Amino acid sequence: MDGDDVRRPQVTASDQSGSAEHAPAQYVQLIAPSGERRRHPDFEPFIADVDDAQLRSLYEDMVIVRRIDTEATALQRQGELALWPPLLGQEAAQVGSARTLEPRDFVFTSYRENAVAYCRGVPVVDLLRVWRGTAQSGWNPFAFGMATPQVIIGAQTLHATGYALGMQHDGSDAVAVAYFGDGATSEGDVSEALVFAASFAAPVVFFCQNNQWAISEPVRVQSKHQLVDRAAGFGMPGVQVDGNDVLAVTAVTREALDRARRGGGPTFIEAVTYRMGPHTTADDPTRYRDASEVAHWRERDPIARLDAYLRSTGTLDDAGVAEVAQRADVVAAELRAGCLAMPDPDAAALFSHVYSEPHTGIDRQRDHFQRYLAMFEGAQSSTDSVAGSKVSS
Amino acid sequence: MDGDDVRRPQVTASDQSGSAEHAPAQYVQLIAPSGERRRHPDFEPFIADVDDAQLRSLYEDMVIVRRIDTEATALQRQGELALWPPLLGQEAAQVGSARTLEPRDFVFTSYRENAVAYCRGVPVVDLLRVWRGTAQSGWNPFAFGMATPQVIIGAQTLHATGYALGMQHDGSDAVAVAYFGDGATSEGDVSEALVFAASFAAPVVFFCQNNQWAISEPVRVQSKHQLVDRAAGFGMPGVQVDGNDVLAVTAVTREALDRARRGGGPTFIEAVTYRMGPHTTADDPTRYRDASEVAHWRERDPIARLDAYLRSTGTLDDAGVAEVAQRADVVAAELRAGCLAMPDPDAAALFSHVYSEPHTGIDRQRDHFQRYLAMFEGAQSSTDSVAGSKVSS
Amino acid sequence: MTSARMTLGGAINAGLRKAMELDDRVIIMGEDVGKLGGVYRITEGLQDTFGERRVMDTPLAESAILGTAVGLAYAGYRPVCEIQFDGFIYPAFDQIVSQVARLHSRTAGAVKVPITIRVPFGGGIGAVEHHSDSPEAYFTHTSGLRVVSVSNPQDAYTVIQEAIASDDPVLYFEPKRRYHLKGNVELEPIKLYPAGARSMDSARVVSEGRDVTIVAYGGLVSVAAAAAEAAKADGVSIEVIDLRSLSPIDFDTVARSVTKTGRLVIAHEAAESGGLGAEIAAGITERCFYTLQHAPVRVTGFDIPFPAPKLEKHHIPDLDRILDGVDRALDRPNSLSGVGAQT
Amino acid sequence: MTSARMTLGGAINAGLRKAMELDDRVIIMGEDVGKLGGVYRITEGLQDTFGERRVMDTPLAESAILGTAVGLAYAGYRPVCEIQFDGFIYPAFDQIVSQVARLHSRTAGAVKVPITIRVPFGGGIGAVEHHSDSPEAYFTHTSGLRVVSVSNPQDAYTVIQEAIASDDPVLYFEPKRRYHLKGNVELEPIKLYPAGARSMDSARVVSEGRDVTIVAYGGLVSVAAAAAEAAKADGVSIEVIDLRSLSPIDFDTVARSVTKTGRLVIAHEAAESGGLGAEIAAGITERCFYTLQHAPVRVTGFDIPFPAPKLEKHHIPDLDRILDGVDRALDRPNSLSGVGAQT
Ligand SMILES: Cc1ncc(C[n+]2csc(CCOP(=O)(O)OP(=O)(O)O)c2C)c(N)n1
Ligand SMILES: Cc1ncc(C[n+]2csc(CCOP(=O)(O)OP(=O)(O)O)c2C)c(N)n1
Ligand SMILES: [Mg+2]
Ligand SMILES: [Mg+2]
Repeated sequence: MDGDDVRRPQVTASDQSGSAEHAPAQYVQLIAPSGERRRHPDFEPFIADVDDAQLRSLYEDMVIVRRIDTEATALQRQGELALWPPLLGQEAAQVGSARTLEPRDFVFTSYRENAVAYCRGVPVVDLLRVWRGTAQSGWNPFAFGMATPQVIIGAQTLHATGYALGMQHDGSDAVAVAYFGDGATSEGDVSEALVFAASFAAPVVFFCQNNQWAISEPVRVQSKHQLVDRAAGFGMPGVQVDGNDVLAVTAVTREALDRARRGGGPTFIEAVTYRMGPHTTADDPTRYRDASEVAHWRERDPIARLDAYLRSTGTLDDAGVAEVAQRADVVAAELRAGCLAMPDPDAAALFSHVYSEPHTGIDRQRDHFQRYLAMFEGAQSSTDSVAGSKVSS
Repeated sequence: MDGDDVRRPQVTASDQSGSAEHAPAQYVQLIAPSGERRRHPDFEPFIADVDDAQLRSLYEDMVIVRRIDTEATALQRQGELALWPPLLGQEAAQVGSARTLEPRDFVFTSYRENAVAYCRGVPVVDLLRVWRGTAQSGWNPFAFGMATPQVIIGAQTLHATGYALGMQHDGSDAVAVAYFGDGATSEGDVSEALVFAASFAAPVVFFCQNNQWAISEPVRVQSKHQLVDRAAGFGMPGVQVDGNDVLAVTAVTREALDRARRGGGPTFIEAVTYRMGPHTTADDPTRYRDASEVAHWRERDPIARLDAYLRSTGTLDDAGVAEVAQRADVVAAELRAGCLAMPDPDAAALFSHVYSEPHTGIDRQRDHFQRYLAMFEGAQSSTDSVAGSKVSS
Repeated sequence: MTSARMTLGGAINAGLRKAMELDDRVIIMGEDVGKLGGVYRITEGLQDTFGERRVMDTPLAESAILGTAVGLAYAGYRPVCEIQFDGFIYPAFDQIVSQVARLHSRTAGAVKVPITIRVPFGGGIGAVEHHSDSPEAYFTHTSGLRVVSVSNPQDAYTVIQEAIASDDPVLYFEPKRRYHLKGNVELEPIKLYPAGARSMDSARVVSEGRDVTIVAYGGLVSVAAAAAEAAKADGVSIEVIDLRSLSPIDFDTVARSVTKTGRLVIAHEAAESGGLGAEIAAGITERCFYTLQHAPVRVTGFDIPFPAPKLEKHHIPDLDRILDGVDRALDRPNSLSGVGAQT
Repeated sequence: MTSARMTLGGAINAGLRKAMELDDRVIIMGEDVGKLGGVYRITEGLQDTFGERRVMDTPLAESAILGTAVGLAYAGYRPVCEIQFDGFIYPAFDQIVSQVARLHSRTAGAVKVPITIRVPFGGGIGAVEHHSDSPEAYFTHTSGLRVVSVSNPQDAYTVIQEAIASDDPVLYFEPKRRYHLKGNVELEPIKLYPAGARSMDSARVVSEGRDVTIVAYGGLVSVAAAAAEAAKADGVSIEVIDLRSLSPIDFDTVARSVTKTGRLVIAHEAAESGGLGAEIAAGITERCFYTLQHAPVRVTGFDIPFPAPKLEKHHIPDLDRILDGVDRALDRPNSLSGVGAQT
């Protein structure tokens, strides 16, 4: 019923052409929007161990990351953050995939994967640093097995592929995971990453969140075809999953990780989901999309469906929901407090890490800048017009 | 029989993976290496009008372009050209496709498509200009509906796509054709061209000559999969053709052109062929490939097979072969004479076309350079040591 | 001759509209330029007027935007490509440097490349990484390109039209933090080469002065003008020049000024090393060696990747840093007083 | 301490081999670098010794070569990427400028990026388009990168090892027309920072002189040296400096020389506008304003795309053009004698 109704990318005339036949990729859904459990013979084994307690824990994470998202959006509205890219609607895709990873795996994401970072153990305040503008990275990538957000669309897919080559060279069974959007699939870098990964059978999972939009452009601008079809063309397995179904996302990610660990090479996952909010807090999506579309997807909300399923199995009730909400509020409070307490960076930081070894050019500019700053010390009492005007600029 | 034996790219384990099924693209062959005619229900209609006279004319072009190639290689060995990129073995792919085009179509190629240029009507001497080093382009693109050779691998596929968009805007039924190699398929630009072409249903044909090698790298370095499979992933029809079968190449190109003219959008053609010679005259292929491989392909020679077929239909005999060879010798002689007579460019050309409108920076440098050159006029009689030494540098 | 008060961003929009009205071969392409009208709304309303064919929302791939623009140029079009932010021009670098810049030269003039590349550039808006770059020097070092920047609504309106009408490829750098700067714009038709001198070819003397010349462009022109204002109180007379054309540089105008003042300060946000300031300093030293009273002074961004938003105020030259540079040029007490020339 | 006579290309090969022997985290990647040993055979024999894992023939995609190198750096490797020719580095520009150069800074030092990018560069070999570029100034303007070039076998051998051992990303420009230049190479182990001064950080005084300083790098060093030789007959004493480090520039060494000579000529093949010569001229004018007797003179390629092979002899500075530049610096009769400074 409504499970089949999840919006998938349009298929156009070019599909029907006789000379380019190809079987449609499979679409994996294990919990329908109604909360009803579906069976999928290929993927059932991968979630055989996922019991209701685990699902409840996934539910909790999804609620918390949504709460973080709401709080961060509020902080932005209140002027405490310069910008924020909401993940509203993509909680299942991010939590479902990230929670399947091992600590030794390494994740390379774009800017919207705050739930992934949360699942990797990144302290919530660290999520805000770049958006508050105090740093270009919120955390040390090696502390959490996760690179900090990549702004250049698609660039991180190559980094993930290279990291995977490193794991392969090391003889490790660790896997690299690249998160990217539907828009990113058009960038040359992403195609090149698929080429390299396939060529070297690199242990990397390409996790594409097709949230239907790249700022104001619907996915059909990028592709008339289903994005998952790219996979076969580049010589790797591809799977399309209901990205709002945390259980299905868990299953397909595990399958892909499993293949990569066993030396079976890369996998392309298309998680079909929806960006319920604006592109960022600077965006006004009413300019380019209909309320009806948003309403359509609201009925497929990833949290609501897990709520329904867990209630149907007796794992969750109103009291449980309230309890989780309360925990989420605690996290949100921590986030807010941390945000407001975040110190501004020191001007000295400007020159600190441009190079890792001494650099005469940097040394000279640092020295000149310090002399410049020194001019303003005690400027109040100075009669020098230049120094005296610093306040006015 | 041996038709099936034409080497196709290897298919690896990732194909067998359950989660990325896709039907193999079709492989079109109409004349087997033995010269035997094969029927292909889908493509027969596209060559219904190709009679033996036309095939003989294709044969003649193929012989001539090979003769040009041999002569140019000889000119390079004799020091008359700096470099030459032989097309030996790829005559059917190039002649078969280029001869199907209309004058109003526009072709964007790489550096190896000298046969395409010949078929577009480019005077043979013009083929040599860039290789002799007298110019960066051998001809005016608009005179022949063909851009001059592109050295940056893959870049021209975007130009073709953009040109096709222009034709679409114009309401013209002209088509753009991009020629590129197997190696080029790895470049981001080529994937981006496929994305744009599919997104806008641009009237462009992507003609990939998979000649098995990118300098020293076999095609399996680029892709474990068949290159034609890329097409479906990007949302366009793809067809794999025996690139050494001029009739089959004609058929698939016509089908693709036909689709494009009717508004059906882009097509990806993989012409499976072989680079029988070195990458360029500077290359020594014995360093990286076995003689047995070359021998294998020599049995699939595009001219030999057409020769066999035409003899089997009584269209060609020894006298005919000799006659064509003689015509080819005439072209070769013209090529050689034109090469030797080619004037060196004038130093003034340095500044002529950097901009199309006046430019103060260029004007100044041109002026200074002319003053500099003027110093050497009558230098012999000059006692100025600087000017006097010009001969020694 | 009508005139109107508009913002710098609005003036670009008006100029684009005018160019599209006058020549139906002008087409706009880029990410989010159509329905949304661009993230800065610079193309707002144009798709409504001119349709999806002429204002094209493209897939997300900058190399393809420029590469297909080259093909469109072959087909006789005049594409205006928007690069959404400065930091996203690099994926298109190959197509710009190896194709856009060279095609006319490569084909001995057979193929014209009237492509305009619009690039919002520079910092000052507190943006995350890759949204505040000043990449102009990469392009001014690239033969075959023209590079311009604008600092006020009038030039924005005029120069965008001139750039589009030019048969050469033009990089048009928009100081994004001045999009809201308001000014009066004369809406007269542009004078096209060779009919008259184009604004895009020449530097503009913003304010005359006797003691020091400040050369700036884009977002720093108004800071330089403010510096000139502030210095007056101090008895220092500054001539401010808005470069407008970054390549080629209008050395005549700058040299004329320096011949008068004998002192030169160059300000830009881009890194000092290899920035436009180096070329201006070198070129003016060549032309004015005997009139220069002090080495040209560069007041620029540091040789660091553009820093985090909370630090950008230190990185971008402001009024005080420019005035300190003026003091250096004038051999007045300044931040480097007493520092040996060679450190 | 052994020494051996080898070509510049052979010395790079030997240096690569040494680096791979000493550190198994060093891996080589690029197009045709493995089985073929590179189109210039610079990596010849390395795949035989170190295997396909450490000497990787990659698919044909420069952005991916650099992008995967970044990932390998995350994984603790020290990738040495070969860009087959100068003109093919532009597709990798985004990864170099936005990732390689910024990752250390972005992550406040958490991620080291010890990537070496080998680039055969420059003209003089009669090659077709895109095979003779001199793109170094794009990278010297990019904060976060180190840029070096070598002119002789000894430096080639030493500096490639230093570059690989450096924890910073290094662009290593190889003057391809000097690959066959022979010289003696001391094969002593390199001194690593901080143990001793690296060759890659400092300019080298090739020959001492009193009257003029010529600064060159890469393929033009031997031309500058020949000019110094030729000028002797004329009674002119030239000090030749091989820059080696293009970023940062060893201004101390250059300034020391110019303080002595008072005259500076800078030679490079890249276009004049925005080339390295502009930075050197500006930087030296800042440091030596009062000792300079003449404006720094630039002898460079023209502001044109690299021309067709039959024209390159005019474009690339040769002995005569450099000597003409020397005459300009010395205020002796020269090609611009009588030309007003401001034209
Ligand atoms: C190379 C590059 N080009 C353009 C942009 C501007 N930009 C930021 S986000 C975005 C859309 C990305 O869409 P998608 O990949 O679907 O990710 P989503 O935002 O939906 O998560 C664009 C065009 C960029 N950041 N990088
Ligand atoms: C962007 C770029 N990278 C590298 C090269 C160097 N190069 C020239 S030809 C070639 C191989 C091309 O192989 P393919 O696309 O299969 O074409 P073929 O030579 O077989 O016709 C390479 C790597 C180039 N010209 N451009
Ligand atoms: Mg999206
Ligand atoms: Mg090939």
